[in-house]
Amino acid sequence: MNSPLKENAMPRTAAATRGAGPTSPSTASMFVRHPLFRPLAALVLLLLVDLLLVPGFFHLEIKDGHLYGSLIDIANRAAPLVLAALGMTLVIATRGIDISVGAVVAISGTVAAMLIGGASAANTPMALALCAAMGAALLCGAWNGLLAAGLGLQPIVATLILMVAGRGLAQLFTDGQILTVYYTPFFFLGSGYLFGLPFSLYIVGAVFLATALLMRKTALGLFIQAVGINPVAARLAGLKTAVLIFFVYVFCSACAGLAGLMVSANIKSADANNAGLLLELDAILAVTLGGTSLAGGKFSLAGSVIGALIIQTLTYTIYSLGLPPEVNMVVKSVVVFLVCLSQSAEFKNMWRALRAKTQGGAA
Amino acid sequence: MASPYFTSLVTVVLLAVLLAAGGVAYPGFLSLQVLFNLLIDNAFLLVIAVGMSFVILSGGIDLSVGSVLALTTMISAWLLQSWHLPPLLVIAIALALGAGFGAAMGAMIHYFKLQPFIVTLAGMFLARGLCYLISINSITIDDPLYVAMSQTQLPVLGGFISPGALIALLTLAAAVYVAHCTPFGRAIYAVGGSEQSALMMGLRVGRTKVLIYAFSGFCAALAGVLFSFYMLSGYGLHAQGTELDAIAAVVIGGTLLSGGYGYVAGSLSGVLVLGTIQTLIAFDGTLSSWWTRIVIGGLLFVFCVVQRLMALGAGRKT
Amino acid sequence: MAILSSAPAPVPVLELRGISKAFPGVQALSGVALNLYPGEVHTLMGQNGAGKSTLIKVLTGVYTPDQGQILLEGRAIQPSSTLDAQNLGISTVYQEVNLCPNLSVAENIFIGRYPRKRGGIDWAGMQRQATELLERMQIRIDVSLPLARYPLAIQQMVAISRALLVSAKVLILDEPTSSLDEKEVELLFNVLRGLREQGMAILFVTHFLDQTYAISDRITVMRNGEREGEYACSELSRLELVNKMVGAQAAVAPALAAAPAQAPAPSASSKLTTFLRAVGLGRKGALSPMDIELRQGELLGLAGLLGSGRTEAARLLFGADKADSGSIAIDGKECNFASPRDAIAAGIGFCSEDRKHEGAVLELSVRENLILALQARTGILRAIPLRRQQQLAEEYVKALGIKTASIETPIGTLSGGNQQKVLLARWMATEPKMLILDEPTRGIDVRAKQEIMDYVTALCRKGMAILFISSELPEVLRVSDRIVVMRDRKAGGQYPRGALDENSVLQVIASGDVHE
Amino acid sequence: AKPLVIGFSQVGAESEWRTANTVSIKDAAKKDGITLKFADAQQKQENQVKAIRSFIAQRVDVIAFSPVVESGWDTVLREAKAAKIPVILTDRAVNVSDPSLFATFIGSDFVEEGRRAGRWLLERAKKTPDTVINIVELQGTVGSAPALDRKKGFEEVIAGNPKLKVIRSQTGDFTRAKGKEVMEAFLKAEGKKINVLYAHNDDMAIGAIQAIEEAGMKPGKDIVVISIDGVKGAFEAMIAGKLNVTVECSPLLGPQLMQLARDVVANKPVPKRVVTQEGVFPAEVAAKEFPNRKY
Ligand SMILES: Nc1ncnc2c1ncn2[C@@H]1O[C@H](COP(=O)(O)OP(=O)(O)OP(=O)(O)O)[C@@H](O)[C@H]1O
Ligand SMILES: Nc1ncnc2c1ncn2[C@@H]1O[C@H](COP(=O)(O)OP(=O)(O)OP(=O)(O)O)[C@@H](O)[C@H]1O
Ligand SMILES: [Mg+2]
Ligand SMILES: [Mg+2]
Repeated sequence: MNSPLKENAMPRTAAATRGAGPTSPSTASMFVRHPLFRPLAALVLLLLVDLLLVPGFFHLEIKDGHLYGSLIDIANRAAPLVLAALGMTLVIATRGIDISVGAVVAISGTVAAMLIGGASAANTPMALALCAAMGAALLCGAWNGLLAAGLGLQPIVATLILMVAGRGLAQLFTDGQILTVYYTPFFFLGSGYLFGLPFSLYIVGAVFLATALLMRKTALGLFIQAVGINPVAARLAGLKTAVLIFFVYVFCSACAGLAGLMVSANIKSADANNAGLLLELDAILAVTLGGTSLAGGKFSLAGSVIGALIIQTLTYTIYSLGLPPEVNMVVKSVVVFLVCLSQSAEFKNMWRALRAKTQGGAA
Repeated sequence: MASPYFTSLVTVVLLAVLLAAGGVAYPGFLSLQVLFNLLIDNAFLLVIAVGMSFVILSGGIDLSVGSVLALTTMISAWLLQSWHLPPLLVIAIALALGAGFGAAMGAMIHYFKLQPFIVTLAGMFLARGLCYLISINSITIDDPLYVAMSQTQLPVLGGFISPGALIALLTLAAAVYVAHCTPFGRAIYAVGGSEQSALMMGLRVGRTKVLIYAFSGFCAALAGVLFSFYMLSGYGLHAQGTELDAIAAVVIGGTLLSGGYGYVAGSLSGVLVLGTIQTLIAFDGTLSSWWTRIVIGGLLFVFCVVQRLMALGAGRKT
Repeated sequence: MAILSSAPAPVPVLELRGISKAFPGVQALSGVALNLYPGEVHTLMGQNGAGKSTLIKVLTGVYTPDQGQILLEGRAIQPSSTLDAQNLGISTVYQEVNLCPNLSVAENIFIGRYPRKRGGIDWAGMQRQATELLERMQIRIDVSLPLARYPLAIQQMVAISRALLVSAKVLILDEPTSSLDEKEVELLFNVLRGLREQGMAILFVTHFLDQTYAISDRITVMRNGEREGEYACSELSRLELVNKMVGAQAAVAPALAAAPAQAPAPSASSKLTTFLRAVGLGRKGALSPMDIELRQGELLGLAGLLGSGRTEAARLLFGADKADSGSIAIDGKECNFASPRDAIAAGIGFCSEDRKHEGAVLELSVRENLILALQARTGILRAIPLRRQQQLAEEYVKALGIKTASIETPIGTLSGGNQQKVLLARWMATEPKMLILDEPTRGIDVRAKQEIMDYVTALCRKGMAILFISSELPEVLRVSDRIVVMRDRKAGGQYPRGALDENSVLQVIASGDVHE
Repeated sequence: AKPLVIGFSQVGAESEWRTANTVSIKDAAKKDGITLKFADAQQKQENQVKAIRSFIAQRVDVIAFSPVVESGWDTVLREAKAAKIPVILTDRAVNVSDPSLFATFIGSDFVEEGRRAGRWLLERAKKTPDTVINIVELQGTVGSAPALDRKKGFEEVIAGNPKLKVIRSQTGDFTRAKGKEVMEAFLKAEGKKINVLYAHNDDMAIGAIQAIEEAGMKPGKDIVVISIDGVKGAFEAMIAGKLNVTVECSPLLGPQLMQLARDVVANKPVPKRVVTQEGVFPAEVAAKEFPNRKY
């Protein structure tokens, strides 16, 4: 496909450098200029609000031999979102988008719950059930990848198909029922603790590290960026663009599948209709909040993790503040707007100019 | 390169095939009124898709449309029922608010260099949230004009269509004219082709982008007005997920999501394809809820793949 | 420093004073002054990265200068956007083609100033006018097709036509000729001369000395972001000009400035081993079946006019497009390329003519761009160690004289010529057995051009097979061991070195063979 | 005779309750030899309108549907009336200007369900007349009819006892995951102060029960849990002593619906409102009742 390339490099750099003279890079300014600074600052600010307004927010105690407190809750609940966001990051880096994430969450959770069954002993050995669930997720990814990379369908329609049909499949497996699981080892995945910390954190940490290493230690990161920025040039340089894009969708679905296991293990049941509902939107939001552009190219895995944490902290803050549910959405949108604005160099310049003007007027 | 022209053409051909298949399988499917019902029932979606196609042609995306629609129904109902304002004034206010909401998002996108996806996603939350601030209940509209608009049947060829469907078609016609015959329309294509180049060629990129989102907001509000004619109520839960339907319709209609290529008129065929799939399933009447989802997904799949393969083949021949 | 004996007009239309502009890590311009008078063609010269394009962008509102003043007809102006500059009467063609690939050719010329008819756009009138405009430059194409369908050279002409459309006071052309062949250049110059007669002030950037002397009245030389001086064209010899561009420290070989001469004796090409042989290679609508043979240690030149099918031939050889007839054999073994990967695996490299769309990955750094092809060949899993990457990048930056703040700078911020060098280095780094160079010297300054061609010839002598495409006939004639002349997307005759001179090539192009 | 054709537009399959409802209707139709045209609206009102229009186009004998929303049905019901097709509402009522637009409405009363939950709590509160009882509430989807009505009915009743206080109320979207997540936050914010949890459906209650257990408290004892619907999972929880009471909201409308449809077509008089038989099941009767549960 000979689609036109987006020339976004120029305006971005031009914008970033407009009016900025040569500056001596001190450590402080380098820190402030770091692309992760702004998302991190937003997260810290949110936590600060919690510190001031929610008594006991940072209170941690040991209960039943593990840490217990709001922060742990946030990390625990954010885990599936972080996973989904990690997968989504790579898809977005190749200029794609995957809106079937929520459906894959439902499918993998359902498959696992179905195989383990509703008895206190597992029908199928748990390892096998988990593998089958991940296998289903990988199949979903392969399907998406085939449509997007093989057939060249536009990513949003390619994944729309699974988004619509996937949940239906999951419901078909369960006959529309919520499957409750009573097999305790399965719960460990979603609400178990290891060395006092939620087990899900270890999973997320492992996936993050593995992905980051894969990007660093192999050429995958470079290739994904190249494909995202200029697919034509990438192909001419000898990259297997189709294979890369295929891989990225498989990876994203694998992450979603893992997230699905976590979600269903956490609520000890598989809810095909509601598990991971709208998770794709939150994942995309997390990726963008973390500073990765939806136009593809440069990406930041750490940024996406921070983005996911911002979203979950925000949700949790709304609950903790005791706001009436009618205002949830308004608060959420206002915070997203503010975080976005804080990330905009243009906004900062404008604000600075305005302040200079008012001060100049006063003087 | 598979040209969007072929893709659009292929969509129309496949739509005809889909309808013919329905006619063969289900008695009564190919009656005129069923076809008109497609228009009546999807009028609001068509209007939203028209606005969305402008946004997508310019290389952007607008996720807020469904919520803006809901907000419009809510504000209209509230102004009519609680404030007893005259209906025409209410409609004017609603349209102005929609356009203003879109313009504000467009301005944020352009002037602060924010990503359309994230800005309009926040806009989506905001509009939906504002609905609940007005009321979490649904508000019934009993204004005579609205009721008349809702129940009037304009006879056409032995069947009838609703005023809403007519308005939607007029909107489409106007939008096609704007897209293809006005400098603003062409600037949209230019921005979608290459924003950087458009800027270097001296086009008013900023103004264009703000106007595009304002237009999309306007269309969403207009769809909201049509929706309140259709449902005679304002409700915060109206039209959930409509943004995805609209995007799907636009893309199925042959417009490239990366911007610059496609036709506004394609949104009509896209909307009709989605509507036909739903009608087919309703006529079948034997599918359980999950099979409905699976079959919709399956039909979408078959449609998109055939469309893609045919477009590829056609592109190769030229 | 500047010696101005004859000022062409009393008041300059456009005057720049002390313009400075810095980018992170680079002082792109420092205190640059420039005077542009009505009715003159003023050439801006300087090495790659000297700051020419930046100066033009400051002048036309793309960048805001850190310091300095711009005066238009004596009044200070501060253009804040290109639109602003256009409204002020400054019309510009930028170095990288800035048009919309999805719009038709006609629209690209007229967008923003459509002819109107009854409230709408006068499509028919617009297409007619566009066709006429292009015909003035002897380009006959279907203006209703999207721009992306046409090769770069046509796009360049479209961009120029667009700039010519407005009745501006000042016309700025940043390397408009880099992808044009001689015929096109001559046509363009005729148009420019006409405009000069009408009193328009033209600012022109080029790396071609011949062109400079053919058209310009005065020359401003830039070096390292500073103005070296402003000279009347008649009073500056080629040698002086080159020396001023490169700087006094490097007393340059007069060869650089000299008109192209015949280079070293041809090797006995018949004894060389064949690396690649293509038989009946063709693609419907793009290239009629042709035979071509590349030998190790031999430089094969492809000559021809624009649109003669050279790029098509190169893309087929590289597997970038799929051939629908013919076969390719490498080292005698049949192999058909399904994608560039296969060609690369067979030891072929391809430097595309369209660096913005097919070469550079703009947001990635110089280092990453440079190692991309090598890494692709090594494979995903075996990442080249960072140290090795840096070493490679440093090496090539030095070897090719790439002007960049560091190897970690995004390639998009490099000057056009330097981007081109990085892309060349990308292929050199893969140490290919055969290299296809499609307009590799496009937008490269005289000195670098010489260096690059020397480098390429040296590689060739060491046993690499090279396919060289250039619209600069003299260059092709000078470096090629063998020349294939193409016309109408067909391969014409094949000629050994020395069998052709410029006139006879043109003759071949015109009639298909040399007539004694 | 030609078999009766009923067009039924279902809301969706968003919960177990809804699935049971669908199954009941389908089974009843099959048993009675009635042809059922079933259309799923995926929780969207506009899809229901589309489905009803297509039923009219297919000239079915009776149209039945569970409206997603109460308002907005005038136009399409008028079209049905013009086509002389009687309409039966199930499960939720509609708000129309002309009551002759539908023949009858069969279904539960959400407000009443809320009241029943409230009354159960009032009774229980009588045992400890002096202590203040702090209630947290998990609402259904914001703006949805069951959420609004169950909240309203509950509030109406507990207003009678000033010692009963709702200290937190947040939406759990009718899902287990959200119910758990929100309850976690409640527990951190209010801790031991919470005495009662009132959940608008069983799923949220089941999620919340897990959160309570993970916080080291005993659901059903430290915190009294009240919920609505009466699905199987709730009975299991009650048997395990983790849930105190569930107010039934029966989805098994199928047989009654078929009977009504036949009557309507035969022009027999039918009551305008048919309320389904529903009970309140405290934990004490759970074990006995459990084998009878169909959903
Ligand atoms: N947007 C930018 N960000 C950072 N550096 C830049 C940017 N644009 C240009 N530069 C730097 O400014 C210097 C001057 O570049 P410029 O493009 O003006 O050179 P030029 O004279 O036009 O060269 P060429 O002949 O190769 O086109 C170069 O070192 C380049 O890397
Ligand atoms: N002067 C011209 N008039 C009409 N069409 C032209 C002209 N020059 C080039 N073309 C177009 O050029 C295309 C072939 O370009 P191709 O890239 O194969 O040639 P090329 O020899 O590599 O030229 P270039 O040096 O411009 O890349 C054809 O589609 C043809 O329509
Ligand atoms: Mg330049
Ligand atoms: Mg070429």
